[in-house]
Amino acid sequence: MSIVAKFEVHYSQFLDPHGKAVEPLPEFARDPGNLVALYRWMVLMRAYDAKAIALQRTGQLGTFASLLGHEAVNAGVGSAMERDDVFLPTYRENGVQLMRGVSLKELFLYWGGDERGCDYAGPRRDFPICVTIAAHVTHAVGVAYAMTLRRERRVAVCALGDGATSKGDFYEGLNAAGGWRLPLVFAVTNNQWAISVPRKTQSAAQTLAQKAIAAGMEGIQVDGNDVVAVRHAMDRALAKARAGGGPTLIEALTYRLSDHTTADDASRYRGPDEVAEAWKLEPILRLRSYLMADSAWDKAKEDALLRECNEQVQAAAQAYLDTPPPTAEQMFDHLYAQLPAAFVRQRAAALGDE
Amino acid sequence: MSIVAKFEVHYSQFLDPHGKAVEPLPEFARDPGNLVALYRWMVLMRAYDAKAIALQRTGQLGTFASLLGHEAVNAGVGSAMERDDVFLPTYRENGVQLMRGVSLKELFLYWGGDERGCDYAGPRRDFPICVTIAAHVTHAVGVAYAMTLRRERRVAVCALGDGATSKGDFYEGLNAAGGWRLPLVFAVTNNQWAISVPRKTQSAAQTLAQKAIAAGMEGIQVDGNDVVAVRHAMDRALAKARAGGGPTLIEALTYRLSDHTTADDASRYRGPDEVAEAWKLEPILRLRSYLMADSAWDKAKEDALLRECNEQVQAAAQAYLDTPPPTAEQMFDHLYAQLPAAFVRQRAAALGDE
Amino acid sequence: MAQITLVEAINLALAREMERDESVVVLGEDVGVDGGVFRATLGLAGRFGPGRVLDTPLAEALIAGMAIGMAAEGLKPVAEIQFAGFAYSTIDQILNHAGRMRHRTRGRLSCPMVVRTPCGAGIHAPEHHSESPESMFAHIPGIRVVYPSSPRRAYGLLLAAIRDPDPVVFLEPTRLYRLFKEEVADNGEAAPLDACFTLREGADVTLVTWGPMVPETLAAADELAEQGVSAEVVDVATLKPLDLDTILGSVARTGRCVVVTEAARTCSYASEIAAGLAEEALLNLLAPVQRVTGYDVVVPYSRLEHRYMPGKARIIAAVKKALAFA
Amino acid sequence: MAQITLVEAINLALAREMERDESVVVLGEDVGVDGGVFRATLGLAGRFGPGRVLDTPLAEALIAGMAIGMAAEGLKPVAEIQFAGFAYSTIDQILNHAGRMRHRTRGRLSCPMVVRTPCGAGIHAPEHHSESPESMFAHIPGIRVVYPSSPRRAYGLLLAAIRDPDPVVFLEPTRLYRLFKEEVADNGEAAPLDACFTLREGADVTLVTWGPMVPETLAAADELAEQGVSAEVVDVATLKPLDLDTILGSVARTGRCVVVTEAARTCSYASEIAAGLAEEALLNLLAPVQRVTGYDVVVPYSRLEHRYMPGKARIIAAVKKALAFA
Ligand SMILES: Cc1ncc(C[n+]2csc(CCOP(=O)(O)OP(=O)(O)O)c2C)c(N)n1
Ligand SMILES: Cc1ncc(C[n+]2csc(CCOP(=O)(O)OP(=O)(O)O)c2C)c(N)n1
Ligand SMILES: [Mg+2]
Ligand SMILES: [Mg+2]
Repeated sequence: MSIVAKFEVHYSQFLDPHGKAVEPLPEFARDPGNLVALYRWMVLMRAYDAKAIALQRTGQLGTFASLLGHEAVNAGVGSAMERDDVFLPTYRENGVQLMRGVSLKELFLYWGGDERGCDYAGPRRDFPICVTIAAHVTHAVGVAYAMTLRRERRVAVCALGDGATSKGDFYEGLNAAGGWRLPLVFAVTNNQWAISVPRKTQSAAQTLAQKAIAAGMEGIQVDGNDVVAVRHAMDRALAKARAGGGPTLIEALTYRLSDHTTADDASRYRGPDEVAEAWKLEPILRLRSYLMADSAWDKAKEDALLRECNEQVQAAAQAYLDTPPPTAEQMFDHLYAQLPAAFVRQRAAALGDE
Repeated sequence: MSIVAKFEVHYSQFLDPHGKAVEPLPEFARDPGNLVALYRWMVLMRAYDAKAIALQRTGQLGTFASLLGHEAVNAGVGSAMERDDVFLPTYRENGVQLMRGVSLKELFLYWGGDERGCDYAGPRRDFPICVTIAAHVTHAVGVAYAMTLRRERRVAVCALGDGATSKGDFYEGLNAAGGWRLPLVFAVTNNQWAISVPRKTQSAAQTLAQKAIAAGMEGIQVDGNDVVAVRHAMDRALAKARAGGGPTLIEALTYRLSDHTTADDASRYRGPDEVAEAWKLEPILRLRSYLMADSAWDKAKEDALLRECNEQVQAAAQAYLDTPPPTAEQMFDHLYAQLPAAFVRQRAAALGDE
Repeated sequence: MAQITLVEAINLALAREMERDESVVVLGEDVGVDGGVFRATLGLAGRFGPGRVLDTPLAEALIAGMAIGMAAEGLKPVAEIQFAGFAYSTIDQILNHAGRMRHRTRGRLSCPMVVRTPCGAGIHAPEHHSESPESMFAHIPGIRVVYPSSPRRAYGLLLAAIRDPDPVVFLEPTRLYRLFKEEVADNGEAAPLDACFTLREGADVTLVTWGPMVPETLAAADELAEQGVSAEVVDVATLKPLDLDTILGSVARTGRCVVVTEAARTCSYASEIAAGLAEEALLNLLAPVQRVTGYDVVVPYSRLEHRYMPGKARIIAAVKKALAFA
Repeated sequence: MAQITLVEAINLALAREMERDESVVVLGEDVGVDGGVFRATLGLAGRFGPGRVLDTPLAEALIAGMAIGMAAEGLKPVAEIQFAGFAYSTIDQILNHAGRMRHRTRGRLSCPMVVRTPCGAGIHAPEHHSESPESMFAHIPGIRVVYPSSPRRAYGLLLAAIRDPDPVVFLEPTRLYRLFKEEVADNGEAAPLDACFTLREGADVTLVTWGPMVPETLAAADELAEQGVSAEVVDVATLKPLDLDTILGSVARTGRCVVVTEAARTCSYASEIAAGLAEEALLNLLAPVQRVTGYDVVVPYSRLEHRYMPGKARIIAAVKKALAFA
């Protein structure tokens, strides 16, 4: 018996749940202005989230997947990326999307059941939300491959959940990304649940970060409620990718504080104690505590920010509600670059059929 | 930064390429009779292989996948399993199948393009050869789950190749097997090639054994040209599985000395030097060297064995060639337990249509 | 006898058969403590234990492949795919293995398994929750494809599907899960597989449909009746193998046929029915067969899906066209 | 102009388009140094480098998904799936993503990609090497499905497919790869997509087919001609979208139609053609449309596959039946 390979999985946290720094902060976080900027985004995300749920509850939006508790992951990922990188999101990264220039109105349109919400005016090359779990991991491989082939210094960032790490597409993509050393970062949000299925049912792997080992790439675990840890891991992974060092998998540990979606009732499968415990770790309070202790933030600023976010969200919701409904030709007009003759009659019939 | 998980991948070899023991042999291998028995199987496999290729070359058999060089893996796996375990093979484990009671004639029938070759008179519950790479890994999970549910002490053994470890089904199955701690052994034959694609193109993982880490299970690498190492690893994995200890992945390192199949020409993508080097490591010579040095084997026994194997193979080939061709109703008669009325007319038409 | 919904009928059939036959196991995503996202497996985990009601990892090919292994090894798995939109990754396993295991081994191994999945649009759900993949499954040899349209038929057909010795893809019309209730006797009696159900007799035209479009088609028939048109309505129920004789018999009487499905038109199951008629009913047809189908487009997001699905108006228009044909 | 085989024509088109457009990349299993198991990509890796001719890991969903990512990011991937039997695991990606990306993003992103795969039985290969999945692909909205049947059409149609701004599933008839040669001008001229090719004109009956059954159907037409029956032969070539008009025009003249495919009958593409005729050609049909197809069974292993595939005799018998119809 000899040992032919050895691996370690590292975990990183900078701010503990009380907002105390437990490690010297990385460069970017030493400037409180940077952290305040992240904080503002996180608060906007929460305001957006609350509004979306309110709209859904009042029948003005379709099924919505809340990102409550995921604000640090979203802000860490969103702030680290460059504008011309490509982001491939799931439904729980609306926060990242906002930071990349997707508008609140576009997000509302999307959840309102309107494809126009995926025609992002901002990040034109970002992918739309991938609903079929993990399918987009393979898309990310293709995107990153294209970047490499053209010798660009861009990076693809693929977001996914803990449940997604059980799916074949995840692994096929991960394995290929490792093989070609692609400029690709896998941002895995381990929020402990995939609908009603707990993390430990998904896999006997102690960490999801170690899935990277199967692909011959680096995997790291971070405290996903600590925006500094997420951002720092992203910074390093992106820099490595840009330098040709290949892909990284980041497992961000957090908790889904909400139901899976507005169509779900999480109390059916998990107890209130667990959720209450998780609230103690939540990311916004943590960052605020740090900033307040640092005197970079105060009550007045908080009130002003909340007002500002609510107004912004309110205005976007109104713009969404004011958007005229899509018309029947939209079923046909972006199906092909040019609608084939065979379907022209169907289009006409659809328009005629009120 | 803290370390949250640590892993090691072990490698095991007992007989070196010259047939010298480099470690104290495990219990079963201390009885030369046991090793002679394995040797006899390995020689039979090679005789079968040669005959199958000869039949194919003369138009008497369809495309055939040779197991040349894989005799130790086959014998190690086949000898370790219990009769009522379930084996799920690919096309390169005809040797294991023989040891489990599949007849030479059945194998010839299979390669001759006749489903009757999958109706094994011996191991009734073993799976037929799985041609779609890695699909059977998920079948193995179902088989092992059924065993567990019924509290049996049986084990499922799933064989696959290095190429198969890139496929989503492999990972989905592995991950699930780990999660349920199923009585399941994954016997991965890393023969360095998947048709023309070399092992290193499949994955950046240094070993295939480490793929197990992603599933939270044990993975181990063995010298796949050393039947003692394969058998020993199988013994341990099977015992662990039977004791409720869960699955194991065994990566057996060997080399595909043949073309991928008779339809392939390996010289298109690999040089003769590499193949010549691999021949120096091949398993039959190695075991013979050991047995001869141990005086458990000699030239006379060898000659007798070769004669015996050739006769056996020849007789089976003849029985295969003498088998009347399948008839058209066989397309219909095992499609459903009972042919639905809707297809009865088709069956009649097929029989009428000569 | 209780008045229950279609999804309750599914639940009832599952419980009944798990009780009767301990080799029946249920597996899928969220089928355990959550009882399935539509509650089709509600209470089963509590009653039969997590060993027989398995929450699987999030992996559809695994679910299908695992069911194949279980079935070949003697269990009777009933696998749930959460939505048909996620069932495409099971096609490889169902086509290449479930439908072939018996044939390939000449009867030595078989796959008595059911893959259940909710299908169809119209529930204002997100993308991929509106699929109608029935024709893709119906093309696969060696399997059955069943698509019930009422609580009673769902109960009886699911029992039949579980008891069937071969693989069955069991499609469930999401839109009808809770649309109406019906009295269902929980008597363990299976409904016949491989048979169409004539839901309404009529003399002027035959309306052929299945699954989620059945109520809409019946409503069209009602409205037509008010207008003096007598429409026969046939619920195909088992799409593979098809009981074409019932349809031919009806068309022989009515001389006109409209086939209704919400699936995209090209290579839909409506094409199969129309082809069968083109081959077997030419002399009986007084008017061309018409397919009233979804368009050959992606099912739009929820805000537009009502414009995608064929409704009563389109069915009635097709019937009128058939009647007007000289 | 050289006489070349169909697979050589594929190779020629790939090389031509890679030369012309550097965004074209080829990916798949063994497509690199080996040149593909059928040699369709022979010499490309040497000529254009491994960056543009990628040997992928053994993972079909990856191949399709990666192509989607590449295409959305501006490349023009041409992916090879080694055999159609392994293409089922790409359906999820093709249906849920390739065919939807443009629609979903309202034209912001698109998928100009080709998925090539050899199809059909009759080469005495192992199991899963004999598939005819065309109707499953043809059901998918937002894509094209092309199935050439001669070297010249293969060359022109593949060029068209690569240049097309939307996803194309490009099926190649394995049995015809080297069956015959044809003069092919390597002039970079694409053949028209979305159009049927009338290969032979005739007055008595229309034979509609595509891909691997084309030569057999032409042979049947030859034999029929000797017997005084004049058969028109239409090669559908692009199955989605279908140029039904050409077929309708032909049937309007002949009054009889036989559709030929080796795919399993139920929900085959032959059903789509027959349905189109049932809908649009009733008054022109002098006899029922007939589908000459593979049986609804698993394609048997090689020793029996000749009993599975519809041959000249079955085509001729169907024509005779159509002619005898009163
Ligand atoms: C392939 C596929 N299977 C099933 C589903 C249904 N589904 C939607 S979300 C979800 C759970 C996802 O869990 P995870 O990846 O942890 O993400 P989270 O929702 O926690 O963010 C499931 C099963 C789906 N969307 N796609
Ligand atoms: C899903 C699937 N894709 C592709 C193929 C074609 N194919 C047959 S064998 C093979 C290579 C398999 O390599 P490996 O797993 O290393 O097994 P080996 O042949 O070396 O024993 C390929 C690509 C297949 N059979 N199944
Ligand atoms: Mg989760
Ligand atoms: Mg190999």
